[in-house]
Amino acid sequence: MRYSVFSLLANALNGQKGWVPAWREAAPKPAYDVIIVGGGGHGLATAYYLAKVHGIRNVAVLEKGVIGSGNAGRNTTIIRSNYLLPGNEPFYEWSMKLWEGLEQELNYNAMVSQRGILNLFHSDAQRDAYARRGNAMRLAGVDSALLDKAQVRAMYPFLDFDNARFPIQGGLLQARAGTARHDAVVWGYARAADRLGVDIVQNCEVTGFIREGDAIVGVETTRGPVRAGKVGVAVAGSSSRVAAMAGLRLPIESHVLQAFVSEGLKPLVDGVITFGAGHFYISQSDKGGLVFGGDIDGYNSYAQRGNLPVIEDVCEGGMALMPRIGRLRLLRHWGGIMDMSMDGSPIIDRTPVPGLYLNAGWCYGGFKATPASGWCFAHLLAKGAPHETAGAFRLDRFRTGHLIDEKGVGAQPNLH
Amino acid sequence: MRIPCPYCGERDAHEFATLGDATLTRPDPAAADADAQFHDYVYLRDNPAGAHEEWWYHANGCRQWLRVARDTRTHAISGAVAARATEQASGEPA
Amino acid sequence: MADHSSHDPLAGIPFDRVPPSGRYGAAGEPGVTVSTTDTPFIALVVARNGFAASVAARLGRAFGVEVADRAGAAISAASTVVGTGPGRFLVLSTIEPDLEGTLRALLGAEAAVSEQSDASVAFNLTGEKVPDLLAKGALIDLDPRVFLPGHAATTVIAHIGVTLWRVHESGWRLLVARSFEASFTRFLVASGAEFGLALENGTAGRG
Amino acid sequence: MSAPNRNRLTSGGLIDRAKSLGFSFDGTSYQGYEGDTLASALLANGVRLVGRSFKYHRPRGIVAAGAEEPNALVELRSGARREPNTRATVTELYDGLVASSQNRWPSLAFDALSLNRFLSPFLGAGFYYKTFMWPAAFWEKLYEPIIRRAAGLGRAAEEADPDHYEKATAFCDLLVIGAGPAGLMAALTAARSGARVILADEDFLPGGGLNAEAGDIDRRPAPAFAAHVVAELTSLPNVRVMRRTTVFGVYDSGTYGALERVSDHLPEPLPFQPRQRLWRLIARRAVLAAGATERPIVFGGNDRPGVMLAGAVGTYVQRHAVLPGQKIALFANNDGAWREMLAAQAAGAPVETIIDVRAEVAPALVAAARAEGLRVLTGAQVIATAGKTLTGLTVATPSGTERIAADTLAVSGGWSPAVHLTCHHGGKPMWDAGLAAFVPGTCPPGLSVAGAARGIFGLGACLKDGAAMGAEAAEALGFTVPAPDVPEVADAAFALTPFWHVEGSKGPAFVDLQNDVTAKDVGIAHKEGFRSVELLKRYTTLGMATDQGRTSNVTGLAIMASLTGASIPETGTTIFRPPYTPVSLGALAGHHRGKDFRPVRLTPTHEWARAQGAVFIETGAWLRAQYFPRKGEKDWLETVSREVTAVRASVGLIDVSTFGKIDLQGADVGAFLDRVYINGFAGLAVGKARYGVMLREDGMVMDDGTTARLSPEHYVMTTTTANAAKVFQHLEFCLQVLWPELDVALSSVSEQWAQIALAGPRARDVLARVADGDVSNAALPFMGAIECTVMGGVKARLFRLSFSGELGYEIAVPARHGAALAAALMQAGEEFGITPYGIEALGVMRIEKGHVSGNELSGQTTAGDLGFGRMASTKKDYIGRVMAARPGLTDPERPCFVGFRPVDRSRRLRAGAHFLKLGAAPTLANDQGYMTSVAYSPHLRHWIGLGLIKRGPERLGERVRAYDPVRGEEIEVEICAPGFIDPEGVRLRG
Repeated sequence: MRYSVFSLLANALNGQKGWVPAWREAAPKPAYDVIIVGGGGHGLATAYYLAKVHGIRNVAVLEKGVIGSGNAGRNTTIIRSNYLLPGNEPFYEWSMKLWEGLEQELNYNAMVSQRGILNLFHSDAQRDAYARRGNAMRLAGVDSALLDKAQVRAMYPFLDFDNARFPIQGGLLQARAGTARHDAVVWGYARAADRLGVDIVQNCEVTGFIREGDAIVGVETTRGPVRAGKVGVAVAGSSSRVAAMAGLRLPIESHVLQAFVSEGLKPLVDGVITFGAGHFYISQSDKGGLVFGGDIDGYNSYAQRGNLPVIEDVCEGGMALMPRIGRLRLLRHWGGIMDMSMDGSPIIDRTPVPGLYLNAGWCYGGFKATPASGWCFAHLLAKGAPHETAGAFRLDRFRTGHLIDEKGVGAQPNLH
Repeated sequence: MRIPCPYCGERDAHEFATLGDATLTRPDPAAADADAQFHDYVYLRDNPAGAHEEWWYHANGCRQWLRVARDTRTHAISGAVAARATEQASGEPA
Repeated sequence: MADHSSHDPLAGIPFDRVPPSGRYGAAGEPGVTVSTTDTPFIALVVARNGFAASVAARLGRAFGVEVADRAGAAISAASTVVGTGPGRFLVLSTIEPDLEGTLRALLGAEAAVSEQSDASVAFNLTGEKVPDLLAKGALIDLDPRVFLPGHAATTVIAHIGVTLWRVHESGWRLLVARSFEASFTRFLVASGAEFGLALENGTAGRG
Repeated sequence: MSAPNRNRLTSGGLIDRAKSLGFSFDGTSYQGYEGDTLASALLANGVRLVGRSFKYHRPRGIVAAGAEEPNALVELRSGARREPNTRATVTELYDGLVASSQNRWPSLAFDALSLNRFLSPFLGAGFYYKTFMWPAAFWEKLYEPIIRRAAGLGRAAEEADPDHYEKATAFCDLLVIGAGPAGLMAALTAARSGARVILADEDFLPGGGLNAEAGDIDRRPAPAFAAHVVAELTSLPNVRVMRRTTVFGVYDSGTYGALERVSDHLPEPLPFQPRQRLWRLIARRAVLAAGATERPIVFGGNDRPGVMLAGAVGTYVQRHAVLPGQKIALFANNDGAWREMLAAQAAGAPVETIIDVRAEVAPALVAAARAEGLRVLTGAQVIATAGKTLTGLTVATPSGTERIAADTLAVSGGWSPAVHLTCHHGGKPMWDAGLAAFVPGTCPPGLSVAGAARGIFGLGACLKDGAAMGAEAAEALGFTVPAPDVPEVADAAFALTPFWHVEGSKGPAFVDLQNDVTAKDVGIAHKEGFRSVELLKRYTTLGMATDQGRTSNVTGLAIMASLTGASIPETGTTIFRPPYTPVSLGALAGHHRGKDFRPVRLTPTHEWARAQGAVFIETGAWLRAQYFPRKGEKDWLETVSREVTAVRASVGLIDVSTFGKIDLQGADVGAFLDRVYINGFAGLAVGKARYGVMLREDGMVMDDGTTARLSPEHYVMTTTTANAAKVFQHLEFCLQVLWPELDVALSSVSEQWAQIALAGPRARDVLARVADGDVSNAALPFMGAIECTVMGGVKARLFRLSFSGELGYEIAVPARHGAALAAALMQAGEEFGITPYGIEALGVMRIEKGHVSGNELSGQTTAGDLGFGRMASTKKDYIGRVMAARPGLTDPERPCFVGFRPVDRSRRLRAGAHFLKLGAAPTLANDQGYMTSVAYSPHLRHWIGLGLIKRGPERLGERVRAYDPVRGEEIEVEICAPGFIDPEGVRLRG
């Protein structure tokens, strides 16, 4: 069924009887050309682009629970391509371009909303660093603007400009950045992939790999063995656990990142704002909730929940930046498991094990990467070579020293 | 989360800085394959879901580096000993 | 900018100045009295590997108190020895101007000694409401039935590192790094205002 | 306006009729009493329409009497204190309270957006995912703004919150959450054992359900019994009773988050009181006694104002002496609701009809109802409602359909235990088919559950269970618990037949009232495959509103289960995320806002600098003097240039106390320094200092600084201001973890020493007048370090170092003498025109000299990048050596450190500009590096820069473009050596 005003109208008139499942409840077949482990946004996007771009349609996405129940459904929905380093920026810009056409491509409204992201700076050194970044973005053909204090004030007059401990000096704006409805991205890719013949198999946990000699030729699952020419793993948060089944140790630690939403409010914050003197960023969803977050808790965790010190730290940042929010209320908070890589940047690469491909290490930035991650992982799986925008995301870069360390904090994942 | 510091007693984790996996040993820099060993030491992690030994530095306390045994699924902490415990007169086992 | 409540005890006091001596908050008998007028001589002793117990014993003998290698405050009339970490002792004296020299002579090669008289500001807190005030900052159990005279802790209050100990039934002492004096005093004033807080600080005297 | 309190009973209730409180709602004034909530007072005044729904803007009334309220959300207070989305049902009434309805325009009675309800056939679950896609650009410009304006609920205040918040911590052996029958007995039992107990309750009146209970306990009315227990608890020194305190979250290691509403029951906080206080309650054990939440039955028209939960009707009657209506009917599937209505009727409520879906109800109960004159319809279902606010019902009975007049319909579909907190560590509630309810599953460690919160619904049983759980917890902690003293209360049998949804009823049947999710929406989700509970919730938004689906989750799940044919537990479970009820952001921030967001660190010369007219600047936690403007100077550049010129021409001083200073003592310090610095330190002579560079283990530069050897086994290291704590932690790691065998003792002496840099050709002349001893070039040569005295006996350390490139010293004195030293230097230098300078001038001079600083120590640079390659020793190992040899870190194409000057000397340089070869297109592939630092050099009279460019040192003299599109600039610059002034270092050795 194609979604349109007409399908809504037809169903309004027939008592909503005409809707059909957005995707089939597939059972695993014995074998596929490609298996994608992980039914999050990245895995589903990979399957979609394999089918759409590369014509590889004999594909299964194996998901241990229901699709989108990991980080795809637990993030703060920001999309942006305001990166500094040449290893990152073309990739995230490619992602942004895919976001910009995504809804028509998928026939699904993911509420991609380009209301801008403003990174505030509070010192000359921060300004210099943002100028460096903004210029790097321009070199990559990406929009960026360096705003002074007056321009920031004109955009967001309610920020604390008069009594701040760390006065706002300006900000780096990427106007094309914004947010998207995270669940809809998952459903949109799932529905579109399904329509191209991809099997989306839920409640199917991978418990091991099937080997022939060195090579991996399939997976063992809770729903039986499934063989495949290639196995792609896109399970950020659990990458180390899945890789361990193949005997690999990864340059990744799992950490908890908390996210927060307030009660619903009339429009207050138009775009995305990040505070430069503390750990706080915020946007407002179309439903009216303020969606905000801060730093990771800092310790290894698979618990999908965090602790009060970070919650307090985030709210202190929020109050310092926007003192009018004191009487607004935190409605829910939760945690996601982040694949924190050792240089803060992702991995899309083959592994030393033949037949096994890895998409991992997204830190807390995986959501915005969803379309390009799928595109580039599909490219790697189909062509056997990295896509041009993801050529730096190699697994051996830690060995060669070609690191992509945006923050410059080195091999300490909890600082990225 | 509260860390049972052997010197200070139980303290909230926000008093500490953490550095992750405490089972790694700095390789011999003179080894023939020192570069490979250092790569593994600096970058690779078991990252287990379950029992984990990790370094916590009591920055806002006694300034000890502690080896903390914690479960990464539940955050339950089963113990903490000072890195230097064996060096101390009290002779606590490491 | 909204007008802040007229009951802000810090209204009109610049954040980069130590709030001046005086009464803050609720009227009546102050629930907490804060004084920074007493400035002891302080040195930090760090036992070298293996000498913690011996250093503790020597400090105890020299100052006439029971010193153990633990987080506690051994208090005598003129001096206090506070454990801040394994083999680490802060020694405070009101009568030893060359405390560093005295300790070097006492401990020789068993410990490193550094002069710290100027490193911190000593806040003396007295009054019934001290534990309630400190509970607004510290995440340690300061219940007077649990944290007894002679107990000590190095911790963090309001993002500021603090070494504190209970001197006697209603007296507490806190050492705070000198650069944080203004901010820490602001925390005390803001948090103690509901009890009524009397502040006597010796900032002027320390120029 | 109607008569005040026209729906108030003349007696009874826990209100003080002597204390009348005035309040207003939507501009109309009303009266209530102390003991009222805003909801009870509105009902007492006959106000039934209180809000508009989220999506369809349908008129809504009060449904509940507690935190589960989905509808009655108001904007409380006004101006800077406006609190959107405040539940009227838990808002304690105070004199002067002002509230308004929200999510309506222009008025509550007439809401333009209520047109949405005519569009509702189009606006089913997920409709927005299926449309608004064409044309793409219209989303941000047209569709989304409309959706955003229509969505949301209340409005945030437009000014800064004027109230204060604070945080506090308390410890206990046992935390009891909830002061209802189970909680009171748990607390009392444990307290009598001597355990430290905290009893926290969200209500302003402890007692929970006892406050709405009609019967007696222990020969006292139930509320009096509660008060009696609370009085005993309050009298015990080991108990803290916290009213108006909601435990909202269970965190690790027995840490519970709680919010105390200190002043929310007052027009504004009392002097020096916070509005709210965030508590971290740290408990060895906890007993959750949060009771249970009633759930409705779903039927067409069930959102009409006047349709309420049966327990809420009971609470308003018993506790507040308020009649929610004049013609009350009950629609239920359980005996408990009957008893609730009978008690209400006994208290004076006009209950007329009981409609029960069950064909068979205990004859005794039916008889009791009939004896009270009630009409009883069994095997009957409400299939429609009428009226703007409720006026009548259509009921299907076995004998046909009939209309019944009613202005209030009490509804009860059963009870859901308040398992919220039990889920906070990921535990999933379990389905209890007998109770038709989810009961606690695996609880967070240390938390046990008592009473209705674990599905024990009788009052007598709750009292017993509370006592038992309190005793169990105290005993487990080692306390000796006296035999609990539990009053006997006879409980009626629990009788309920699960029933969720009246199928075929007329009009929209709402499952989630707040998010406007109907049974039909659940059906759409089913048809489209969103059948697991997680997908159902996300697709329909069921349970995602501010009530977290307390009254809707189970029903939604049950309806989905009936559609799929699966059982409820097969379909899923209801989980809750913290917080239990929403928590204000101000409380979570506490004291730390505005200027107190983070503590400020002041240098020892701060007041002195202020007196000199300094302008201060935040540098990390520190506030430092940025520059010292003088009258007549037109801008900061003129001031800074004057300061630089003065230093280079004569002498100036600056406070550099902010550097980290680490004292190292021991036999192995030299060996240790050799392992942490890239260059050698073992051979450093006593009385000398050396510049060192430290790497991280991954081979990148971590920090730089100087280390001086004061005596054979005593060194002092300086670090950069920014990295002081990081370096100390790193050194401790090296000593405690990597090389515990080394004899090195570390102490931070950063705060002990004030340090003032004195620089310029006349520096020695000034120093000589302040120092007590010889500071000649022979006594204190370049890189010399001595201990001495200054100002007639003040202990001091003198280091002959230079960041500015001039003859320079750093003078350290005990911090309390810092300001005196500054003053003494000023006096001593008066004849040389000594000039205090700030960090801007310091920065200019270090750029002129070509030293690296924070902008170059970015964590992304190697020693080689920064020109330190040749410093690195090849004769020893040190942290970072091995990894620094990787190809990616030794690539000759890496950008390296050099200087830059504008070809047109009048042009200004900008840090952050990227370098492009002349004529090269501005692309990423052509990026050559970037400008790290710039300054206007008064010495050279033009702008100069430092930066990193590919193969920089090989390209001196080459011209490139500095490309800075974010500031609309692009200029030609020439690559040069990084030292712009005195590259041979003649001045600093002079």
